[in-house]
Amino acid sequence: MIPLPPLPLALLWVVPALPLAGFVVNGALALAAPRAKRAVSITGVGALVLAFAAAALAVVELAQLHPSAPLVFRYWEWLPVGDLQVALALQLDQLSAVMILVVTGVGALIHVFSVGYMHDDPGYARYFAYLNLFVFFMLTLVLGASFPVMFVGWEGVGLCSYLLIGFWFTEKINADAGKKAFIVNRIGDFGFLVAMLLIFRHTGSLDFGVVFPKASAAFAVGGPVVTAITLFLFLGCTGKSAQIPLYIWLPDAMQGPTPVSALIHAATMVTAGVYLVARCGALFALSPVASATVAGVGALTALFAATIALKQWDIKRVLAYSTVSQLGYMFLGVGTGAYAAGIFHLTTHAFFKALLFLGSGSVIHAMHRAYHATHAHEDAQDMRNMGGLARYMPWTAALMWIATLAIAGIPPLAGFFSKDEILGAAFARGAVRPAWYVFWGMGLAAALLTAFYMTRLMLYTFHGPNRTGDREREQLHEAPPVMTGPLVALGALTVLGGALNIPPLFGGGARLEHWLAPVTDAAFTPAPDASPATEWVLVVSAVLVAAVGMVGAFRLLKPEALAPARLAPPERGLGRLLWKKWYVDELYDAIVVRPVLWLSREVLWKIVDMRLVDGLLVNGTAAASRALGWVGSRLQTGEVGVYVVLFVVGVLAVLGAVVR
Amino acid sequence: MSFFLAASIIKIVVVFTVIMVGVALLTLAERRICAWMQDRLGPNRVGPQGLLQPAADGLKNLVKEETLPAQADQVLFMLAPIMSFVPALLTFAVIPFATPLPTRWGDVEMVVANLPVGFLYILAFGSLGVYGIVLAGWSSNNKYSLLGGLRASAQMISYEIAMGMSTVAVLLIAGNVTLTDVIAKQSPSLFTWNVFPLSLAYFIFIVAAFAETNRLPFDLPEAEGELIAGYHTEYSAMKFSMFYIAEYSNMVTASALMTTLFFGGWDIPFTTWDNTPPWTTLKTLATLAMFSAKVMFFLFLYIWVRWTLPRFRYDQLMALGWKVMLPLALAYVTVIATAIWFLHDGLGWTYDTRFALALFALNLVLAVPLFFVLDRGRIVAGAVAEA
Amino acid sequence: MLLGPALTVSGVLFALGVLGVLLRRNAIVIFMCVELMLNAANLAFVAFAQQLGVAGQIFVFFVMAVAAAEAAVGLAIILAVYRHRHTVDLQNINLLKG
Amino acid sequence: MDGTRILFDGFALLAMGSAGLCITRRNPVASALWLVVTLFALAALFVLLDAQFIAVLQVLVYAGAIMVLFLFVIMLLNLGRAAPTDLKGPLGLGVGVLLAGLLLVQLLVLRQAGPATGGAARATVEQGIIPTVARPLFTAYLVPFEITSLLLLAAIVGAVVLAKRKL
Repeated sequence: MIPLPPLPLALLWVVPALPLAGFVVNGALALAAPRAKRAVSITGVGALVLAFAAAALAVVELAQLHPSAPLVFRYWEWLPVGDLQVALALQLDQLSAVMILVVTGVGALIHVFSVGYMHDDPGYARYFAYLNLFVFFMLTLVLGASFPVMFVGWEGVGLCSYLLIGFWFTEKINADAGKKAFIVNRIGDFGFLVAMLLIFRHTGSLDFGVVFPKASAAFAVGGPVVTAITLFLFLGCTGKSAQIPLYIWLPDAMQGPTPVSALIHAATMVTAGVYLVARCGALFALSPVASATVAGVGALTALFAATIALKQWDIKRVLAYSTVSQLGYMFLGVGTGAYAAGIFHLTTHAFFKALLFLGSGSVIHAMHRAYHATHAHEDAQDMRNMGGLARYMPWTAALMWIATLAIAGIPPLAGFFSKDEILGAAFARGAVRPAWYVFWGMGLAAALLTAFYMTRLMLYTFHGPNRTGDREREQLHEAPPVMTGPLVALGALTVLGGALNIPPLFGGGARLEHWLAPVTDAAFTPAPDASPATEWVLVVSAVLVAAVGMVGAFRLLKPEALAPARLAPPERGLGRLLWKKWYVDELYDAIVVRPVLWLSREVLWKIVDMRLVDGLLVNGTAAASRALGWVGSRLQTGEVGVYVVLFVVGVLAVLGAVVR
Repeated sequence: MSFFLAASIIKIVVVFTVIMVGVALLTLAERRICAWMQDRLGPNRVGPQGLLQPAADGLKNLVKEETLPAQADQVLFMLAPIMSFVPALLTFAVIPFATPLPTRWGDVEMVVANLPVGFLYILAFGSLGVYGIVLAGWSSNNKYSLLGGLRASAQMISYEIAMGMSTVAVLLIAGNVTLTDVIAKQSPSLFTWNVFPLSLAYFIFIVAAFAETNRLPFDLPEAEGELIAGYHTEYSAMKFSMFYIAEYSNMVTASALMTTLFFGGWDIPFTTWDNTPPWTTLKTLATLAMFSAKVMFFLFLYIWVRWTLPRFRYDQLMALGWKVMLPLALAYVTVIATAIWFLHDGLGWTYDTRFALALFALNLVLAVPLFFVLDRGRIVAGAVAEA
Repeated sequence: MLLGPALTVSGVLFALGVLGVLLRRNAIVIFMCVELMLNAANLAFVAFAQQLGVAGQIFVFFVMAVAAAEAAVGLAIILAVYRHRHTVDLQNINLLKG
Repeated sequence: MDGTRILFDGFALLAMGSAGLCITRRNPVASALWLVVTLFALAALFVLLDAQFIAVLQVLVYAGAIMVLFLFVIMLLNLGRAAPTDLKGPLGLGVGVLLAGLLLVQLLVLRQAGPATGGAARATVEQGIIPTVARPLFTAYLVPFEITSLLLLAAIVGAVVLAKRKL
């Protein structure tokens, strides 16, 4: 393996340990002194800032080494079971370096934002404890040097996601959303587990450092085993990263606090699937079918979610479907084999989607305070109740416009470069496999819709007349600096993030691609380079599409004519179909939930549980015991003579066995 | 081999005869001493000074009619007197009573059977005497007899442990269980007689010996005042006199044991002439006389005590046995073993007069608090109170 | 030497002890039969000790200690039972009937 | 047939015969006495098997203490008279004889599995009778020996608690 790495990097465990310490301290505070908000804030934010600093130091160190193989640090044996030797080991390579920077950096900003957003919440300490725990698990996920360690993080973030979605668990709808997320995720986790077992079965190890170098020797290209492994892995990804068919939990997850949505359901946890595919690129490269599936599902999800986003009124739901859609892009990228592009988009998306969520959080915060002040029971998240907010919250509006332009793909913002790269890679792949032309087309269409619905969101929220209500209007004002500060930082990242990976076409060095090269080279399926002319055509068409979407939105939508939520007429036709999210939840309800419920109630409960378990097994055991006891009690005559006879017979039997 | 056999047979016959005659004379002695103590004459009509009285008694018992209770267990009723008589004789077999006698065919040891486990043999057979009494009590089918038998068995078990424990101290000094070795260890001087280094053991032993032989003040099994002679109520004639013979045989054996274990056996005090070879007939006769004298002293002690002390109550007897004698014996073994270990291994002394005197001093120290505990203020404090 | 005959005697005595336990109804007599079995075992131990070293005699020592303890406790139990039921006939003592 | 063997056979017959009488006498006292005879015969056998110390212990502990205790209890409960029901009926007799017979057969078969005779370990002669047993007892078997003392203590306490009417 790798020779012992230099000392500073061996302290890599500090990076996940800091948020864990934060969790312990905040958890103790949550139990002992829930009102100590200052201590909680210092601990929670401090842990993340320090973790970011540590991560940055580690990455700088790594940059100087720039090793061609991951640096693995084994801390102690975890599961030494026969052939299965699992160590609690962390690994640092270029991919996880990017991930820990994103997680700790964006995470730190969101923590700061939370200080303002959650300030009046009674569960303040608990919130920060969960948030710190989440970051710890997320770092475990990206730093784990083997599938089991990664799985611990994978399950841990799922747990934290559940805890935070249902953070205000006194409302049933929140608790239900948390359960939905958890249950849907379990389906994906099952896929991950099966994949893990298959990997162990066929390679005899679960360490990344053993499995991936072995993969090409152990599996035939396109063979059924590797295809099954990768498809099961991807099933895990669809659960965690909200892809078709398991995306349905993410919109409901918006019931959690908005910073949570920003951190978990936009920037970090949902990208775990992308990270997993990138990490297992060596496996996906061996299975064209799986790669095509990943890309196809990604493209379909991108388009499908975008259509739903068109008609949502809840500001966070629009962003949620937008997230699903953007995640689809990332999967399109990694499925195409353009891992660098996928990770690039993951990074930039983390910036601008976090910005969008936090911005919307800022809006909701303001709306909520306004309604709270007047004791009105209006929906603070419904765009129909907003409008014209730019006047009251100029900073938020300006920063969200930057993010909107970025997500729409307007140059030179971050989103332009990353989205364009994915589309370019997909088109280039189309030369080899024509299916990718279709994927590219779907991606382009999704880009059009993205530009449209994001512009719609901005128009209805910040422009036109204000629909909040007359008394409430006086309460609307900009968020405090502790909330706008992170927004500004994320805005800067959104503007400058593209510089990470400017392609050669624009005279850039494609730095991220080169940085990731040691990781992705092994997995990369070289796409034929398109000619610069073709690339220019692609870039221009993408920008045009975005522009068309935005201009179309400006043209078609009339914020002035919109009615507030409680006066709004019901939707009809296609609009109703989109508003109802293609009736997917109802479909799942009909084909999965209801049959399962019916099966549980009619078969499992009334027959298996009542009759078989309770009747036959439980009561049957009791009855059998009693019958046996009755027989035994007949032998208990109370007469020593009988006992002696039985005893002697027993002795004779034993002696007989010896004598033979 | 044949010499050994012949010598053994002669010894058996002689010892048996001596004991039987001695027992007969002992009955006379008992009566005469008793009479003397009570300031009366006692039997003095048959023969000179009544010496033939035992013969007359024997004759009377022989011709007297045997009675047999109708409901008695015939066999056991017959067997009981024998079983109480035999162990006493058996026990005497291992007691050396003089220095070896030189003869033309070699030295003859003046002991019927010099067993290597001699002392344990005494303990083992000493405990069997109770069978005779118990069976006599039971087979008579008589309430009083049964009670006598019960008392005998309980008393025997109770005091046997204290007796055994007290003699452990003797074995600690002798380092062997062979009785000739026990005597050899005591020979050097008067103070190496075990009664000095092991005074308290002797005290326990003599109390237990009185209890084991069912002599006053421990004659509860026959206690004529309450059990109308107890286990031998139903016996008459020769069977009755068998019990008598057994009782006196037991006394003889116990006296011989005390002599052997605590008073130097046949050792003649103030001289070592008798302890060293070459053996001569003179030495044998002298030591035999010494032994007899010691035994007779203890026999006299038995009789003396009998006519001096009142009988214990039964619960007092058991309480004394279990609550005083047994703990005392156990504690004493511990103390004396520690002392011997300290003197022998700690200071490196060999067993001699100095050693014995050191232990004697220890015994004196122990005896003072013991006396106060046992006395419970009756003699000492009572005297003080009167004064 | 004497090992074979000794073992035979031991076996016979043991079987007699078992027979006694099976035949008798008096608790005390049954107890005595158990002692008989213990003694049969002791005989085997001593016989083996003659051939194979003194450990067998040590075991006899322990068996005797156990027998003494057993006799003390067992007879005490019989005494206690007799006080309640006024019999030591095991056929009449069946309080443990299931 | 040397002298030892003759003596051995004699005492063995005595032991077995009196054991048989012990288990068949109806009278408990008779049973006990026959058992005492058996124990004596066994002690004699022990002597013939070079275990003099054990033989003395046998007499001391069994005959002198345990059996006296038995007799004491028999008399205390006044059970000396033979009970008419002391022996079991024909069925019990049949079962008992059958089982004990089977056991005897098995034990006699098992006898063949014993180690070969010969190579007598006669340490007794060199060390004397008591040290032969005492040395291992206080060295190799010291812990069991001490545990035995605990057992006896527990038995004493148990017997007192059980037998006392009022503590």
